[in-house]
Amino acid sequence: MPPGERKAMVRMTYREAVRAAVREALHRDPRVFLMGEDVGAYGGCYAVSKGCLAEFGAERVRDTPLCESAFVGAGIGAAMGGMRPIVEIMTVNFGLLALDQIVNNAATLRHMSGGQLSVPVVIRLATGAGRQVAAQHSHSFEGWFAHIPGIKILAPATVEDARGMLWSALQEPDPVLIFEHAMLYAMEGELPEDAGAVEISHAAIRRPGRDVSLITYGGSLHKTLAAAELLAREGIEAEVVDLRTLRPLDDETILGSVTRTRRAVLVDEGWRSGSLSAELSARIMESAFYELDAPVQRVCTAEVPIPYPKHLEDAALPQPESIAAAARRTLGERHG
Amino acid sequence: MPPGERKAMVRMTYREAVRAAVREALHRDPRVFLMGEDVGAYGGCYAVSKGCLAEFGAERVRDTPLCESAFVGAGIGAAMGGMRPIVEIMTVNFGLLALDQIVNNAATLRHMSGGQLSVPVVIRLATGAGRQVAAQHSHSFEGWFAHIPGIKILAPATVEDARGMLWSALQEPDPVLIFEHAMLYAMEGELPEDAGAVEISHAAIRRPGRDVSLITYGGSLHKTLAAAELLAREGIEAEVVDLRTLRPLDDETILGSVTRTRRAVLVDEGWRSGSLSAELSARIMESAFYELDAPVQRVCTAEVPIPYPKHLEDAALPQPESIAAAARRTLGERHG
Amino acid sequence: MSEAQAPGLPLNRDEALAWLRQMQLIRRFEEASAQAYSAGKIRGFLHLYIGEEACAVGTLRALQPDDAIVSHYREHGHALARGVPARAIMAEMFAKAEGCSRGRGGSMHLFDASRRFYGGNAIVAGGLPLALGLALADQMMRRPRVTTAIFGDGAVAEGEFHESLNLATLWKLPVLFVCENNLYAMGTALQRHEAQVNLAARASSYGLPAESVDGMDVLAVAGAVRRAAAAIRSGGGPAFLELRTYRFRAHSMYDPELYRDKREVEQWKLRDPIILFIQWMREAGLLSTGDLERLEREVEAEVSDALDFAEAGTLEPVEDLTRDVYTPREARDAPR
Amino acid sequence: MSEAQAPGLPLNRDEALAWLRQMQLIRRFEEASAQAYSAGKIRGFLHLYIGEEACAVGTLRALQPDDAIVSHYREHGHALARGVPARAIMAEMFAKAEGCSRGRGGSMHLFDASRRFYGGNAIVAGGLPLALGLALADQMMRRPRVTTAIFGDGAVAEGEFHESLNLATLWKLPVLFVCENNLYAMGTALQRHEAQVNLAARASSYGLPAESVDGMDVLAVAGAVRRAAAAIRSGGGPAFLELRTYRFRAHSMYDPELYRDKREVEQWKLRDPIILFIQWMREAGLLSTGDLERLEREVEAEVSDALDFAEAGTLEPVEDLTRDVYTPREARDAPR
Ligand SMILES: Cc1ncc(C[n+]2csc(CCOP(=O)(O)OP(=O)(O)O)c2C)c(N)n1
Ligand SMILES: Cc1ncc(C[n+]2csc(CCOP(=O)(O)OP(=O)(O)O)c2C)c(N)n1
Ligand SMILES: [Mg+2]
Ligand SMILES: [Mg+2]
Repeated sequence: MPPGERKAMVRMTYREAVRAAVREALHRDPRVFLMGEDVGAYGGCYAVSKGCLAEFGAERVRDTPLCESAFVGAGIGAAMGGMRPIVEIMTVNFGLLALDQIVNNAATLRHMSGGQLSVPVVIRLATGAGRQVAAQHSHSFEGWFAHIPGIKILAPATVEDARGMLWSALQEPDPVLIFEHAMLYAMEGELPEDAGAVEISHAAIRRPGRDVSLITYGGSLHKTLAAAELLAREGIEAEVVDLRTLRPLDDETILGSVTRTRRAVLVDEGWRSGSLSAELSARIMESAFYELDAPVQRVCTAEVPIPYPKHLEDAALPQPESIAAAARRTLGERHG
Repeated sequence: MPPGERKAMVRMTYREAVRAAVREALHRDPRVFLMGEDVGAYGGCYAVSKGCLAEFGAERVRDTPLCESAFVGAGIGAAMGGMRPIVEIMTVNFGLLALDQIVNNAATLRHMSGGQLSVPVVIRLATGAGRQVAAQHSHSFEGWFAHIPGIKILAPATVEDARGMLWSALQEPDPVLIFEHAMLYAMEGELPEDAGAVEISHAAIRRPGRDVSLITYGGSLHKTLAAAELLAREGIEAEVVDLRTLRPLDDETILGSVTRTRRAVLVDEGWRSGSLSAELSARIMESAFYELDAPVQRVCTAEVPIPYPKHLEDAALPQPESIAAAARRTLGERHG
Repeated sequence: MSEAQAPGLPLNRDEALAWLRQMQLIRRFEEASAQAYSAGKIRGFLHLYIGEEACAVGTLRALQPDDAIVSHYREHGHALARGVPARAIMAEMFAKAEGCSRGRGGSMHLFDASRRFYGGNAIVAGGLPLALGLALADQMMRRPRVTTAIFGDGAVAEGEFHESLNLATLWKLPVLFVCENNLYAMGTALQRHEAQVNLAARASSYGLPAESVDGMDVLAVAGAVRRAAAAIRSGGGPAFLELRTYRFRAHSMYDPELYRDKREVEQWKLRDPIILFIQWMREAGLLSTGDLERLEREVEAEVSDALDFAEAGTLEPVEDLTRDVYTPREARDAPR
Repeated sequence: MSEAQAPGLPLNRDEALAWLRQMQLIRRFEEASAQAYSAGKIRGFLHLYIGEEACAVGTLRALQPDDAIVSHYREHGHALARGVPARAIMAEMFAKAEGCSRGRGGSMHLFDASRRFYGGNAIVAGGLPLALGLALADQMMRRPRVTTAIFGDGAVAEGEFHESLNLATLWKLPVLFVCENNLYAMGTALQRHEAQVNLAARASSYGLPAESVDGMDVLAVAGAVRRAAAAIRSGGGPAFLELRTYRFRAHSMYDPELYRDKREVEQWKLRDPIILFIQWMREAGLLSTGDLERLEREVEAEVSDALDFAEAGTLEPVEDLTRDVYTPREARDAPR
């Protein structure tokens, strides 16, 4: 691009960005197809694939019956058979019904076959709370799934990542799960008109700062950025790290940030015990213990099936104020 | 018992202890029944329930078809209906097929019904590696399941706990999962003839020591005790904590030990990332950071689907030598 | 409506009026819910039942008070027909502590233990195994009760449906499976999710009695349920009923209804179950002048009372967020 | 064995000898495996196939080299009949790197991508969805191939069976479902795990062609598979075959066989598939003097060569433990 010229930018929602990514993939690679419950005639339960059935036909945009285990397994098999399936699971809550296929098949087939088999399947799942859909539709299991070796886990938090991660995931020879936080679909952002794939092995520093590292991903990124704003007003410069890829974790960026700021707050929407934040805390313990000026704090979801009422749902989840409060705790001596 | 008199002791295996517990429960409470794949005519895939069908009849010792989701769900329903089911899942690997029932029903029904419903179901699952049964039969998911609020998780590591935890679990008004490490079934121990229920809310210090806390549970307890022996020969006095209950964790005992020894090694057979040890490390970080003399170490399973060959399986799992080495690392300054 | 006119049909004027009143109550209640949703009083997912009222009233009226009901997420009608007060349901949807699930469940999770109404289950087919268990408890305790599981056509494709029908038939469990076949699973038409669109034929392949019933005819539904329940109660094992019905409204408040033709909807509205029943009552001479207006007034008053009650309800205190994840101590110590 | 004698049956002397040889190879190979197990050379689970040889040979001989096979954990026979070298299988069970899965899978996880042999899957019914996906890939790529899923009677109760049959039929996938009904799932007899013991009837309820075949008659099996595969290959959609067979040995090496009568086993041995085929060959004049001894010598030599090869094999280096959990860099960079 000649110097001085600015790329043309377009505004779009996260939903539109995912849709653009799906459409690009279907256009670029004849091996790609989309399959899942109501991705076709209904247009996707979050309207992500609206219009795709008409554009690509019923062979490449496949409505499945309600049978999470079978259609996820079929995605794994199709990947072994040379296709590049994008399998959509409406929400990760229903994904538990497909967990056998993900853990016992997708994640193990390469290793257990001695490297003979390849499972280049991409599974997209909505995740997260905030829409008052209660205890069987609101949970965040992406950090939990990150326990499983053999799969990769992405969590696009920005419109740019929503647009760019899918194509990169499809280039992976191994299974990739992409978790889209349901509260983000309506979020708007600006993108270069020709935005495309983004790299998927690094975390991103979304806001630099020197006083404390706030490490998060997905739907919590925006709450964390809001917390950083609150802190900035008090003169605390928080660095905000967006993990982007939850497995494998980008230790370098994470530890680099913590080593610089000497303090960390980990934020995620999983239940606290056994959260991804626990893993991050343990890694910081192991690799940056002597660099820490204060114990690392976690801000996670209360250990409760997410209740329906707004005030209780809000109380259960990480919020800018609770994140900021945790940051202040790490700075106790100075900002007690 | 008059002073000076010793209780009569009996020797039995862990398997026999579980069987004695199952039989006791069936005798004592008419609401109790046992259900699962091959618990009856076959005698249990680990021979735990051998003889029970003949003793209690087909109504109370129920062979199920292969349908993990349905029979675990039926156990949940029967518990709501006033029974006290003991549901056996052959191994936790197949338990993934029942995860929807466990997470979305057993764990949520009480809270989401506003406290109206009670799910006093006990689910027993074999877990763990060591028998060369490879990538679909060897995994340890108990620490992973401990992420789920609404369920309790027990991991008997001794013959006494194998004998005593079941009855206590059956007295719980909430769902309890009991994980029995498959390598322990053949282990022998001594028990008082009249051994019965044990309490299930506390961790146990299996070996006191002042230099470093080795915190573990289940199948890894014995490897950890062996590591403590190795260390003792070098003059290091390790304290060995057996968690016993993985959810809820007994923070008092855990933190008490770490605060005393100022060093900790966490040992479990889950894959390292997102392991139960990560949660323990995070809790120690949060509550005992200033008491630590060295970063807490983890010894977990390598992040690989467990391979079949003995030498690779051994290499993948925590072993006394790797545990001892981690303990030495925490004592680096003194025992570099 | 041949059967209702057969001599000896146990439906006198009072009963007929009561049934009609209930159908109207459901209709009016649902319309009011839709309005309250638009006004932002009800949030999350709301699945309307309008058009299917004959299924709920016919089914529930044919069962006994100590029978158990396990329903899915489109269950307002079932709860009302079961006698759960309109107030308690509306308050639940308004997220108020006076709701039948303490406000925690919302539209998808109505519970009333005192009426043996076990949800309100929002994982498709996830309630079926629970129904098996409730029925098993009755069978083992020799209680002559029937457990009715209500679910949609979409549930038939799920593995849990299959596992449940097999296990129930094998064990002769007192379960009545009631499938409300409204021809769509969200946006996926029956013939696009079921290889065998005759659901009674599908079910009968398990060897249990199965029948298809006109789900727009409350008398046909009640007759079929009464016969089936009687057979089950006397030890005949499970049965399956397919109720052929149609939802007049969208799947949920989010659904743009891209997948079906307005004319198809209009066609079905000609078979509005309430109108059909009024016609039948008129022909049978069971409806006097003024009855209809009176019923409408009563129903209107009941719904508006429910709305007032819900509006006036209180929010559960935030401090109670995690109460009932496990049984609170008070409840545990009470004699059980 | 009427069919084989029908004019035009495509089985000449050479073919018949080759089939017999394969059945004998499987038998001898299995006997040698049992011995190697007792000698501690093979570990973990070992599920013998003795008695069921006609199923493997009949099925695999009737398929094409580019058809795909997805088998379960009792699969030595299938692998051998597919042409996976006895050496590679025995080495696999000896945990040697020269094994067909690099020694990592053992008896339950045989893979050979070059022969489109996709396991070796040890989660009951877990391979069925994979078969759907492989077939879907062929269907979408317009490759006239058939994917055969082989599983036991026990798998029929699992939800994944149901989901897979429905989806395959709905989408007309080129899948041949082959159920080896040996009348037991571990220790649970068919009539104790299936409400509908006629498995072909069960399958045909999905609307796909289904047939029961004498699984002790290799010609009957091959004939049925050939016909079904031809129909599938020409676009007719999936088919189901129940092969009625029996395992002469215990479920696994751990099984004390408490659940069945020795006489029942003896009764079935009278229908030993190898003896039956020899009889037929004799009657058809396809077996000359000396043939049998020669075959036996050859088979003996092949098995003992396999044992030598396995014995001489090497162990995978411990450093490679986590190789292939994800695709190694070298493999990723290679052109795909
Ligand atoms: C296991 C699972 N998968 C997907 C969903 C999302 N979902 C909710 S309702 C529904 C359609 C169910 O249709 P049907 O069973 O026919 O019931 P209906 O809504 O027509 O009454 C779907 C796909 C879910 N709740 N649970
Ligand atoms: C999902 C699952 N549940 C349980 C098991 C344990 N198991 C292994 S084989 C088997 C019996 C399977 O019987 P069948 O399908 O008839 O095959 P067969 O062994 O008779 O060849 C069981 C219960 C398993 N491997 N997977
Ligand atoms: Mg429907
Ligand atoms: Mg079998």
